[in-house]
Amino acid sequence: MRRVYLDNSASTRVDDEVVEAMLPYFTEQYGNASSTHQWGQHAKQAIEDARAQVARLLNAQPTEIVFLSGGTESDNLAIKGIAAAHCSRGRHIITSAFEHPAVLASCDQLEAQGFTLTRLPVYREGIVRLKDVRAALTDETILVTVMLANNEIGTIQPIAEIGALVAERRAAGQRHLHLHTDAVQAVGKIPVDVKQLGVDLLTFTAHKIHGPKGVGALYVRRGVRITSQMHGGRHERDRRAGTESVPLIAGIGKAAELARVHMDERAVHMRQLRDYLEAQIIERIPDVSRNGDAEQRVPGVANFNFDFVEGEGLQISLDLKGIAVSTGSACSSGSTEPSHVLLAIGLPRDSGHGSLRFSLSKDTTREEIDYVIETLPAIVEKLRKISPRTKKKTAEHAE
Amino acid sequence: MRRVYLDNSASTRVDDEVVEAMLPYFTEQYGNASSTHQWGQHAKQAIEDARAQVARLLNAQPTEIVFLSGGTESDNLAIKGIAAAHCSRGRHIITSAFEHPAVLASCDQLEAQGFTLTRLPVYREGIVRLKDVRAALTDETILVTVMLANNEIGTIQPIAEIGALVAERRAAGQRHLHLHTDAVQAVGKIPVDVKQLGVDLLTFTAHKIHGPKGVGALYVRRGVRITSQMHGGRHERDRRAGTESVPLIAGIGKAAELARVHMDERAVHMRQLRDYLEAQIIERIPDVSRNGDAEQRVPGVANFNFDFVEGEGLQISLDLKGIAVSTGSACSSGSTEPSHVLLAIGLPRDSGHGSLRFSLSKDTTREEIDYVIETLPAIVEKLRKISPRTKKKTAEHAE
Amino acid sequence: MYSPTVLAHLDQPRNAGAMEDAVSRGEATNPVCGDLLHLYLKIDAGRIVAASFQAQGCPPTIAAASVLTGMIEGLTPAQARNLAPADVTRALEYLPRNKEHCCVLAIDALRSALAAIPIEMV
Amino acid sequence: MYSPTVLAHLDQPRNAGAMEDAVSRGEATNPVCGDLLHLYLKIDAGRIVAASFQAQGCPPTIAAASVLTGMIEGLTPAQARNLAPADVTRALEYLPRNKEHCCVLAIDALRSALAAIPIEMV
Ligand SMILES: Cc1ncc(COP(=O)(O)O)c(C=O)c1O
Ligand SMILES: Cc1ncc(COP(=O)(O)O)c(C=O)c1O
Repeated sequence: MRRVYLDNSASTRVDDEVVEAMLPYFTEQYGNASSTHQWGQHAKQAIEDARAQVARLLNAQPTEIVFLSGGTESDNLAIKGIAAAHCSRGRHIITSAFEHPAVLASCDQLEAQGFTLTRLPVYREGIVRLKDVRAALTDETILVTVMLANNEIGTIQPIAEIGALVAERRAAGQRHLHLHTDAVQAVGKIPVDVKQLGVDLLTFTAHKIHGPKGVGALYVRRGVRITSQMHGGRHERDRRAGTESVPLIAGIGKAAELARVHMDERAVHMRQLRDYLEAQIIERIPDVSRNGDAEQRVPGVANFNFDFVEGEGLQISLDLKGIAVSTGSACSSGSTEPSHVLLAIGLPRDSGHGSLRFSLSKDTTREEIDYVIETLPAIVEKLRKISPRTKKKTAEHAE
Repeated sequence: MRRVYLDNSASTRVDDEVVEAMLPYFTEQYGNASSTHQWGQHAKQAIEDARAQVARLLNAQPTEIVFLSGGTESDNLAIKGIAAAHCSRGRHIITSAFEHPAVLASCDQLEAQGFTLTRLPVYREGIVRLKDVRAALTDETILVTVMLANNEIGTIQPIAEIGALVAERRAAGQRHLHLHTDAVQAVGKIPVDVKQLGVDLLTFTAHKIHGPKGVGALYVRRGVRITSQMHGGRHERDRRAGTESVPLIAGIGKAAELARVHMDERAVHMRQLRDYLEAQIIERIPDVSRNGDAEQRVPGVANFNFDFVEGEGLQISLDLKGIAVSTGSACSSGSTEPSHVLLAIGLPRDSGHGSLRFSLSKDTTREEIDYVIETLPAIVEKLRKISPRTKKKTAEHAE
Repeated sequence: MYSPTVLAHLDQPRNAGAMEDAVSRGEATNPVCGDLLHLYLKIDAGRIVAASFQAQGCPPTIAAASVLTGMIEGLTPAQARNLAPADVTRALEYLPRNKEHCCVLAIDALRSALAAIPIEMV
Repeated sequence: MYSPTVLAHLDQPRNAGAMEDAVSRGEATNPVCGDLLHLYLKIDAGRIVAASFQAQGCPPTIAAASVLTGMIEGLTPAQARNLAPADVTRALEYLPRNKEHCCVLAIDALRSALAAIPIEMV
C-alpha cells in the first residue's frame, strides 16, 4: 500500500545528511564533552560547531544558544527560568490561549505558585491582537510568552510588534520585562531572526525540521538572566546540567544549517502543494471549512473542519489507506472536545464536526497529494452516510 | 599514534548493535509516539519494547520505568519529585558527601528552599556506614539518596542494607520515607535488582553502558508518588513531558539488553585487566597510592594518587601519548583542589599529589593496558623531576 | 492501538444507515463525549430479523454499533437484552481502556431500541 | 583546549630542574591553587646567561615557566623586570581564560628571583 506521511507538524523524517552528521559521534568520537582529553575535545568542538550553526539560523551569537532535550524543556526553562530569576520584580505573565501544552502547563504551574496569568484571546483567525497585549501589560509583568506559529493551524503571531511594545516599556524603565516566543513550528518555515523579532528568549526543537527527536535549543539574549532548572554539572554555561548528547547536537546543528540554506525553496514547495490540497478539498467535499487565517500562516499546514463527522474516524480511516494526518478532535478518556486550539478560535464544544490537520514537508510530492485528494472524499462520505447528524442535502450530494 | 580510551566512567563507545537498533527510527519509523497513525504506533511500540528491556535489566515492571534525557534529569526528577510530592510530611533528606553533582546540586537546591540535609561521611574507604544512616533518620526524613557506585573511585554502597532500614521504618508507620539510588556507575557492572536493593527510585543513563548520550531512565516503584518536573504533554504517564526520542530510547533498550546478557563476562574481563593495571602501576611507580576500598567496588575502575605532581599534568601528558584518562584534581578557575569525592575520602586539600582515574570497558584489551604500563612511569618521572616538592629519594629512584 | 476487528468495522461498517421500515428505533448519547448513536430494529415472529445503525463518534463507537447489529440478528428481544458491554468489547477483540465506554453506548442504544418495540411484537 | 606550544612545553619542558650554581633563586606560590614555582638564574656580565625552573602545577604553569626561562636568556635583569604576564601568554599562543593566572605566577617567580640577585651582579 501507498504510504503518505502528512503529519510533519508532529515530527519529521530525519534527513540522511543529518544522520551522517550524527553517526561519527556514536562510535568514533564518543568522548564526554567535559573531558579534557582528545576524545572530549573533539566532542566539545562538535557542540561548538553546532552552536554556531544554530546561532546563524536565528541570527544570534553562539553563546546565546543553550542546548537541551527538546522544545518542551526549552519552554519550561524559558518560562520557569525567567519567573525564578525575576519574581522579586513582578509576578505577572502574559501568554495566549492557544500555546503548546509545554507553555500552558509551565504557566499553570507558576499560577499555582501565586503568579498572575493573562491568557490573550486569539479570535476566529487565530492571531493575537496587539491592543490586547498592550492592555494586558502591567508594571508587574515580567514575561510575555506568545508562540511564533501555532502548531495546529499554523497562524503566525505578531511577535516583532509585541517585541516593539516590550522594548518601549523596557526603555521606559521596566527592565525586568521579557519576551519569549515558542518558534518550534516557525523555524525552517519562515525567516526567524531574533533581532528582528526583538525577543529575549526563543524556543526551537530539531525534530520538526528533519533533525532528531530529543534535542532542542533555547536562545537566551546576552545579558538576560535565567535560573537553571536542571541541577548538576556545569554544562551549557551553567544554564542546563547534564552530559550533552553530542550526536543529537551535531544533528540539530546540521538540520539548522540545511533549514537555513534551503528555507526559501522548501517554503515555496510546501506552500504550492498545500494550496493545491486546500483548493481540491474545498472543491470536492461539501460542508468543509478551513481553520485559521488564510494569509498569515506558515506554508506547510492546512487545517479543516468536516461537518457531521468525528475527527478520529476520519484520521483512522485515512491511516487505513496509508495516509498519516492528525486530528484536533480525538476522543480521549471519554471526551471528544475539540483541542484547546480549536476552542480558542471559537469552534463550538459540541462534536458536530471533525478536524484534520495536514502538515507537509519539503519531501512531500504532488503524487502524494493527489492520492489524498482521491482518497479523502470517499472516506468523508462513508462516515457522513452513517452519521445521524448528516443533513439530507449532504446525503443526496453524496450519491 | 596508538589511541587508548580509558575514560569509560565518563562515557562509552556506543555499540554497533545499539546503533543498528536506533537507525530505523531516524529515517523510516520517524513518527511521533503520541500520534495515533501507523507511524506513531510503530514509534510507540519501539518505546514499549525498550521499556520492557530496561525493566528486565533492573527486575522492575515496565510501567515503573520513566524515560528522560539522562542521569542528570533522572536524579533531578527523583529528588525534586519526591520532595515536591511529600514535603507536607517532612522536610529532611539524607545523602552522602560524595554523590554526583546532579544529586548534590538537587539537594542543595532543596536546602535553599528550607529542607534540612544530612550529608553522610564516607570515610577513607569511600563507603557509607549503616550506623550513620540509622542515626540520621528522623520522623521528618522523606528521602534517603545514596549512590550505588561512586563515579570516581567505584566503591559500592550498602544500598540493600539501607533499604532494609528504610523498610523497617516504613513498616513502623513512616510511610512517606523513600529510598533513591543513583546507579549510573553500577548498572551493567554489578547485578542491579530493584527488589533486592529495596529502593523506591533508581537512576540510570545509557551512555555509561555503550548506549547513546541524552537518554536515561528513572525507576519509580509502583505506588510511589512523584511530582513531574517537566510540564507539557502527557508523556510517560504524566511523569515527564516532551516528545520521546524514539531512536535514543530504542538505543537505551538495546544497551540494557546487551548489558544484561553479557554482564558476567564483561565484569570478569574488566576486573582482570584492572587488577593487572593496578598491580603493575604499584610495582613500577614509587610513591603512589590507591583510592577507595579495594574489595567493595565495581570491576572497571582504578583510582590512584601520585605524590609530588599535579593531576592535570599527568592527564594531559598521557593524552599526548594517545591515552585518555581523567583526573580528580584538575585546576579550574585557579583552584586545584581535589574533587569533592577525593576530599570526602580524606585527601588533604593541598596539591601535593595528583589523582588519575582509569576506567575500563568491555572493549579494553591487554595490549592497551600494556601500552599504559609502558608509558605512564616515564611521564610520572618527568613531572616529578621538575617538581620542587619531590623527595631526594624519589628523584634518585628515577635515575 | 485498535484491534484489526475495530479497524475492519470502521473501514466497512455493517448495517449502516437508517432503516425505513424499522419497527423500533433506539438512541443513546454520551453526554461527556458527544457521541451519538441511533439503532434500528426489525422484528418478525418474535425475533430480531434486521438491525441497522447511524453513528457519529470515534472509531470504537462505529465498530461497536456495527458489530452489535450483527450479533443481535436472530436473537429474541429477551436474549438481546442480556447482552452486556463486555460482550461487545469481546466481539471487537479488545479496546483501549479509555474507549470501553463506546461499548456501553452501543448497549444503551440497543436497550433503548428494545424498549421501543411495540408490545404486541415482543 | 591548550595550544600546541603549551603542549610542546609540557611534553618536553626546557630548562627544568634545580640549578646547583645559581646566583639567585625566586619562588612563587598561588595560594588558591596551590601551584608552586621555583626559578633559578645565573648572571654573567650583567646579563642572565642561564635560567631554570621547578614547578608543580597544571600544564600552563609548567609551560609558562618553561617558555619564560627561554625568553629571559640574554636579557639584563632590568629588561627582564619589564616582562609582563601577557608577554608569557603571547609566547604560549593562547591560554584558556581561567588559566591566565599561571603566567602571573611565572612572572611573580621571575621578579622574586630578580630581586634576589646579589646587588653587585646587577
Ligand atoms: C509549538 C510547539 N512547542 C513545543 C513543542 C514541544 O517540543 P518537543 O516535541 O521537542 O518536546 C512542540 C511539538 O511537540 C510544538 O509544536
Ligand atoms: C554517578 C552519576 N550520576 C549521574 C550522572 C549524570 O548522568 P548524565 O551524564 O546522563 O547526565 C553521571 C555521569 O555523568 C554519574 O556518573
